[in-house]
Amino acid sequence: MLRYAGKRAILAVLVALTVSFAAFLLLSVATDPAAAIAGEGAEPEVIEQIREQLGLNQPLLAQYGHWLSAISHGDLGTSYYWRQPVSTLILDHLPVTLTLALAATFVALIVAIPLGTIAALYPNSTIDRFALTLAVSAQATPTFWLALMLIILLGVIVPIFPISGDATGWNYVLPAIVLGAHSVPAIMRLTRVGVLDVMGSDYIRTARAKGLYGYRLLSRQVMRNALLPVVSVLAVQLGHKLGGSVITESVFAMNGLGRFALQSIVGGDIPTVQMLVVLFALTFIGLTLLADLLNAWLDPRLRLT
Amino acid sequence: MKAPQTPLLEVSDLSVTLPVRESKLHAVRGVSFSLARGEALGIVGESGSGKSMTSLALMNLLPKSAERNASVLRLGEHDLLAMDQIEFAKSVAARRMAMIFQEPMTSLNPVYTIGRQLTETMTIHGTAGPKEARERAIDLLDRIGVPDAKNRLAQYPHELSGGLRQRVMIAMMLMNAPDLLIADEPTTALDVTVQASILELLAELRKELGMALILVSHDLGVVSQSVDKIAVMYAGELIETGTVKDVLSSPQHPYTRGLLASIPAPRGTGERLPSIPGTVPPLFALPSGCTFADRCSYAETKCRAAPPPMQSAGEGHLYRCILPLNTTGSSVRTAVSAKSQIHSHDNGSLLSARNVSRTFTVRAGLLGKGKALKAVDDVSLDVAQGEIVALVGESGSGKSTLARILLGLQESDRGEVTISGRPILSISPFERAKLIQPVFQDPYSSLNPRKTIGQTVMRPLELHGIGSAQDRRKEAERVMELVGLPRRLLNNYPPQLSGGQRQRVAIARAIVLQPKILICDEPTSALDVSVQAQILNLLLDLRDELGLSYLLITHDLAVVNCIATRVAVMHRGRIVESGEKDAVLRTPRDPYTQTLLRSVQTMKFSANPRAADGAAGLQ
Amino acid sequence: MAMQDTDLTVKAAAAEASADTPLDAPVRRLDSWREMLRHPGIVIGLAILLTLFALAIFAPLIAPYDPFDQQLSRRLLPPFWVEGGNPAYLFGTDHLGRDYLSRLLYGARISLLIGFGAAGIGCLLGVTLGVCAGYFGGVVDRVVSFLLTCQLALPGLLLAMALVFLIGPSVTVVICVIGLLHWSYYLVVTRAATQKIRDLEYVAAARAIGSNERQIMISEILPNLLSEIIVIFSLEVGVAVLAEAALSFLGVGIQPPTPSWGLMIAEGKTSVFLRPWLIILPGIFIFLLVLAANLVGDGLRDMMSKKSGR
Amino acid sequence: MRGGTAHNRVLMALAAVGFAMCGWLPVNAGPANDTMVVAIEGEIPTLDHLYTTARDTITLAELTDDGLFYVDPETLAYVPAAAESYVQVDDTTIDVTIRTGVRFHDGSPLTADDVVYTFSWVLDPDTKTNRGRVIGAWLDRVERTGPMQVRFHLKHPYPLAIRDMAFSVQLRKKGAYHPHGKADPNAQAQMLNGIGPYKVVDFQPGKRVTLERFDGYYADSPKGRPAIRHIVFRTIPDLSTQQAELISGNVDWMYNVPADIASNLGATGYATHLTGPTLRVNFIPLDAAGYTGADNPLTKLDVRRAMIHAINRRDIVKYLIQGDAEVIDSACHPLQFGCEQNVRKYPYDPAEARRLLVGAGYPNGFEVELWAYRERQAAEAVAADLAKVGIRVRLRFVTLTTLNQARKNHRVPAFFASWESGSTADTATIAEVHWSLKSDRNLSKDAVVARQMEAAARTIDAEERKRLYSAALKRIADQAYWIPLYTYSQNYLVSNTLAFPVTKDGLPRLFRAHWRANAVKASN
Repeated sequence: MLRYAGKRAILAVLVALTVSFAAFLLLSVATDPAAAIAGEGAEPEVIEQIREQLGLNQPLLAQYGHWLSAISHGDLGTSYYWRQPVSTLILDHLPVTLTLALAATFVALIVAIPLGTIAALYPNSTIDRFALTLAVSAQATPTFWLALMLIILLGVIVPIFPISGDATGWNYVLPAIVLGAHSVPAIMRLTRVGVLDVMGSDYIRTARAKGLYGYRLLSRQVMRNALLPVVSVLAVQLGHKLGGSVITESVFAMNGLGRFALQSIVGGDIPTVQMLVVLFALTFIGLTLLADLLNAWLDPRLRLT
Repeated sequence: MKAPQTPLLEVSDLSVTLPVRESKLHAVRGVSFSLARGEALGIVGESGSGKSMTSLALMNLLPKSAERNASVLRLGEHDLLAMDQIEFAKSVAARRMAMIFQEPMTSLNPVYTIGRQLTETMTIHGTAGPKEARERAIDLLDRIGVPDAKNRLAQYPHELSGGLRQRVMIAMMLMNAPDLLIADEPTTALDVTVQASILELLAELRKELGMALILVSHDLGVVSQSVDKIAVMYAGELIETGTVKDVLSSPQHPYTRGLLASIPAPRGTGERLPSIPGTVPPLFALPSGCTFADRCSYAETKCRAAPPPMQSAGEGHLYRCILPLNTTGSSVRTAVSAKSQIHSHDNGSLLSARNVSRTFTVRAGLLGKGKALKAVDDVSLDVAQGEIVALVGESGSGKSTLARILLGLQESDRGEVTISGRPILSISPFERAKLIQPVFQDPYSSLNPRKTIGQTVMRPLELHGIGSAQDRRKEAERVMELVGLPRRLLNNYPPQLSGGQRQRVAIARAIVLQPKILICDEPTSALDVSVQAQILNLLLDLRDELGLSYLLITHDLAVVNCIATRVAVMHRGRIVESGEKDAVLRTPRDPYTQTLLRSVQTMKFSANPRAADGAAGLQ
Repeated sequence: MAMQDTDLTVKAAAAEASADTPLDAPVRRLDSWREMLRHPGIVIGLAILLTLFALAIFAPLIAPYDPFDQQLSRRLLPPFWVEGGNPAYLFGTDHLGRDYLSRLLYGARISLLIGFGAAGIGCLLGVTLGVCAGYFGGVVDRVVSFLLTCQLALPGLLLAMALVFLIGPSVTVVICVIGLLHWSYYLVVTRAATQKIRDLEYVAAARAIGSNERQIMISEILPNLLSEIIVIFSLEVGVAVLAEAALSFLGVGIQPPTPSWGLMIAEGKTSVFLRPWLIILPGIFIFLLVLAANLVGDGLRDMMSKKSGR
Repeated sequence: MRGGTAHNRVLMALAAVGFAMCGWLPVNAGPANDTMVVAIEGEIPTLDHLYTTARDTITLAELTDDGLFYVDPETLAYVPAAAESYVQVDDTTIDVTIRTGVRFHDGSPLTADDVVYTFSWVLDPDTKTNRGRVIGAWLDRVERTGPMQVRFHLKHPYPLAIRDMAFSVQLRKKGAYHPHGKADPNAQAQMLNGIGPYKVVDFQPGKRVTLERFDGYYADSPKGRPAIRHIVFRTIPDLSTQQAELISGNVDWMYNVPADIASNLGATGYATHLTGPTLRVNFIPLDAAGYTGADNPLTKLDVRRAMIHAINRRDIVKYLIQGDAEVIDSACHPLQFGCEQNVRKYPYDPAEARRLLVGAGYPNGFEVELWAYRERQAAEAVAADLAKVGIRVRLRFVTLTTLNQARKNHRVPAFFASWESGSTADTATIAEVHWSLKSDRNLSKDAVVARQMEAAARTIDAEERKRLYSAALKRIADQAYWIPLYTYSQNYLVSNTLAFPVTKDGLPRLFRAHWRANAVKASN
């Protein structure tokens, strides 16, 4: 188990390095941070001077080296758009995104898993059809459109929930529904297929031959197996939510990392964007790592490798 | 009938229908039998005969959509028909009647410990507390021959070998000491040597616990060893039933006779096996007459008019045929005899392997450490012109790796393979293809499902640029005829063909380039007995007509005994014994060969081979 | 299991993909049109898709106006069913007085182009990598799996936004960026399927008759991946359409005056309370297109898994 | 040390998650708790007005900061604010007496030292303030002449010195940018110590600024004492969400609302629609100098003229901008001093435009990028009009920051510009920043215009200035360096409980807002 975790961790580091390099390369080529830092109306000499100060006239690989070593010392740099240390900014925006992501995942789970399970237990029934229709519809609805519709319906016409901001728990209800709806299809299908597969498996036949049935069969023999793949996907989904709730956060005016990233992009604050890309990638890697260990804990077969 | 007591299990007029898309599959029809306490019944049949459905129907394990009907279905005092699922699960399942399955690898839940799965059988029924259940589990595992039983409880299924898993499975089902154990192909997935020990164990347990047993199998050998009564099923019907002795030594139904005759038995080299033409029909429509009529050479018009009734051929020996008792025995045609002589192997070795070794490095993950695995270890082997050399071994013995090396598809680490004296690796792929070709085991995966039969057979010619499109088509048709396939299948896709037909296509593809030698890797092990005989006969025919030589890789000693000329036994990557067939099979010297031979489930009450040869529909 | 040996996220992706595609049925076929036409989902999906295609192709003939023709004096007319609507402009006009119906019709061109274009690029990339990784295994597989892990770890939408923004938005850039960021499912599925097919006996048979690696990949393996690829393709069309809409909505995708549905929603959203149809109409079009693509994909998958006996 | 603070931040972040989940209740908008919520579209990255020109920050700075002088929104006259009085000693010397009793939000009194410190900081090119270059152009140095007296030494005569002091330089406490003895331009970005009528009590960058009425605000300020206790600036990037919040009572005030939405929503009765004039003009500078390519089409006079002819500005104003907006022909607001109206005019004439294009060698038109950061609809309408004569416009909507950056790198051939002139009715306030040869907003590189504009800004004689501006503006129009578009009217939507006096110069003075009498009563 320990070796397993160690191997995964080394791999995660490799991935992190590659991803950070990709982010650095992709976003460095197209921009000139020096001009941005110099501010409006700066003379070319000043820009050149800043460029020198920042080491921007060095070869790209050397720049990457400096960048990396700064990060490893905990120095994420200072945003010239926000005029604050990037680390502070990230920590400021993190709680909203984290809360939103967790809430959305929670919403997705409480809808998707029961629905997927029931759909699998009664294939081709009305509830199965309903679940599949829901999945297909949720998949086809643009996030921002759903957000606007929910604002109109539950924010204005029937004003139950607050529409924008992130001040209270209630503010998270609509965004969590919107963001959660995005994951419902995948998790539900996975649960459905998982339960369907497990129900048709030889060991469930064995369990039924032993006299297990109904809820006890489900809880004692089915769910753990059926939900194994869901764990991995949940990690992926949560990772994407942490990095991808740009639209939801924008429409609901929530001050999370997603909108922060969007603002930084359109603000041309590429160093901050680079840092965010790396951060999201690291979060993602960490989550999948976690999911892997969780999976290994749940599924003894994996512990051998 | 003088049943001493009321039977333990009584089944009358059992039928199972399964909806398949718009139509209905009549999987089991009108099956009746009974079983006394402590009695063992073997249900035998080929794939599609309905034998598994019958056992699942008894255990209430049919798919949800399936429909079960019967006039009587009774286990002891329980009327199974009157019980709903929950009641059955509470009071019958695993308490009175238990079942073990074919796949020990997948029949245990992989994420829970053995201990949990064993004790659960008792705790869910409340027949014992967790502690007692645990003790009982240890006792049972001990009894069943699982070493170190106590510590096994904390292990997970994947940590056990297949044989051990099957034992755990048996233990799990015996926790509540049921009256009846149904074993559905309990040994099919296991190696021969393990198979024997499991069957032995079942027999012992049955006697010890006074438990009745239903053993479902396609293998008459397996069944004949361990049961009192046999029921032969064909196309969803029970066509013959009786004591083992009655059914095996004087089979009455033409199908039973054919089945018995198709079992590969030792015979003169080159002699053809008797076989039943065709395959088991899927029954979407209820048959108007006898379901076997299409494959039966004794069929008459009235056979197709109405379902034949059960006839009695003695006490408790029933068969479903209109032919009078023992009529099929006398009017027998013998099998076609060998057409040609066996070529002597003086012409030197055609395919020759010298000291071939191959080691694999098994690596776990991107950063895992490598582990060496010797798949083939210093193997030398020769196949001479016209020979049929059998390479025998259990799974994991390295025989398939050796096959790939001999085909030139994989390089060996050491040693050399030569064809007609030339090193195989010096021969270009195109040239090599014209010398040596493979025939594989699985008729389902050996054909590209995206290509028509014609495309598959013509592909080698096309690739080699032989002839025009028209020429190639003609050649394909010729070869199809040679392997006994109708020309109309040329435009069909593999899924539309039966297993036997597919294997014929695979052979056609292999011989279309006119190679000198075929390497047949378990060519019949996925086929039913009756079809197996057809394919073995085809191989013999082709050898005679085309002068082919074969290297026959198999685990089935019966097949070896039937058609091989020489035998090599492989064990853990090495050839432990080789020589003339008779020498090896009759006087084995290597201990492994001896174990192997002992494990073979030979037919008890073997019928007179000549009489059996005269069975219906033999070619 | 080869899967667990290779990579952490590959597994997750595979699991997710397997919910969408029948990984375990690499050899099933989808050649029965008759059967397809009996599946309600496929029929509805295909009908919508074909209709949208027809609308896109014949937009110049169907559209009542030039979608770029600006009539400021007639701006923001409501659709005909709303009071004050002008029957000459069925769906009303937008903020610049352009005919909304015409823009929606031309928008179909953009969405279809981007959907199919991006899904095609992703397909090319993912299938090539997937087949190579699955077929050759070993180092190639490890490298490709590593690439996949990296790709999955990168925040897609964010990167797309940044790239489109930096390169400068245009239809081509949007297609390429979305395509380049959506190849993982193809890869995961084709890799797994290829790994299975690679070991099947007909591949060995093909090698035995003298086929080389390229011939085996193209003639033996690829045809058998076709069903899966079509399924993923149709699902990815939906994903790409949504991605474009999202980018355009955020203002870093298609730029005006090009009629893109996502952009139309973005433009209409300022007056969502006064003129809800401005966002509801393009929303419905996006919904229909993605729904159709998903229905077809789901339906095909459904048929395949039924055939594989699930 | 570093590790410690990082650790604390993580803890705080976690605590914030907890808070957010538990539902820690915020202040609501409205008279009930005396809090006015202002919705803004853009984010406020910094509180320090010296470092930004973003409009939302200017609106905010009116509340948090005072300069030495103030513009009376009714009369548009300059009146002393933190200054008590001033004396123009000669053309290049101004003496200012500082008002006593002015306090910073931290309680300390404003003295001459603070004023000198502030102006020195602004004048120092190393501090990179946004205002530094403009101020540095005319101001040489500031001298302390007494505890409450300072003397401004000008480089040359400058007519707008008082105006610049009113708008551009918010007073900072001495040492405000040297928190640890070291110069730090970011020192006031997060927590501002100003002298304005409101103090910042909470700032979440990009999200919200919470202001509280400053009780120590000097009583004789021309701004008067504010009526509302709390003002919250909330960034709501989505205009539709802003409207939703306004309708549901969580927002009291929003501006920059497109005219049709403002009037339509006002008509529903959910909110009050207010409109007022501004000094804002919109225009499109064209790359006549060839920055983006020596022989790009925009360097040709006929092309530029064709572009103005091609745009139906009258319709854009009438249908799109609405309100009090008017088409302009000269490169300034008609109300501004020196804004010559008798310049060459380019009426809407697509045929003429096409003819000119053919003459310039572009019978099939050409492709050009038009950058914009606001006024999407108008920019699109312009693009559509240009497309009709064959000029294929690629619109690039970006943020102001990005536009500034791109322009600095000479990647912008034309941009949709909008200038509000700091609410100053003098052509100088639009001329300097757009026509100086040093400004990257100047895409014409015209030395003659630059010289005339500069001379006008250094002259106090009104007639002479008029003459110089007239000449320059005529040349600009003749050369078609800009596409002059229209003046602009500001549309506000405010909650029905709020009274907000609309200003003449278009710069919102939020401290003048108060609750409607009946609203307060109703809520009590």
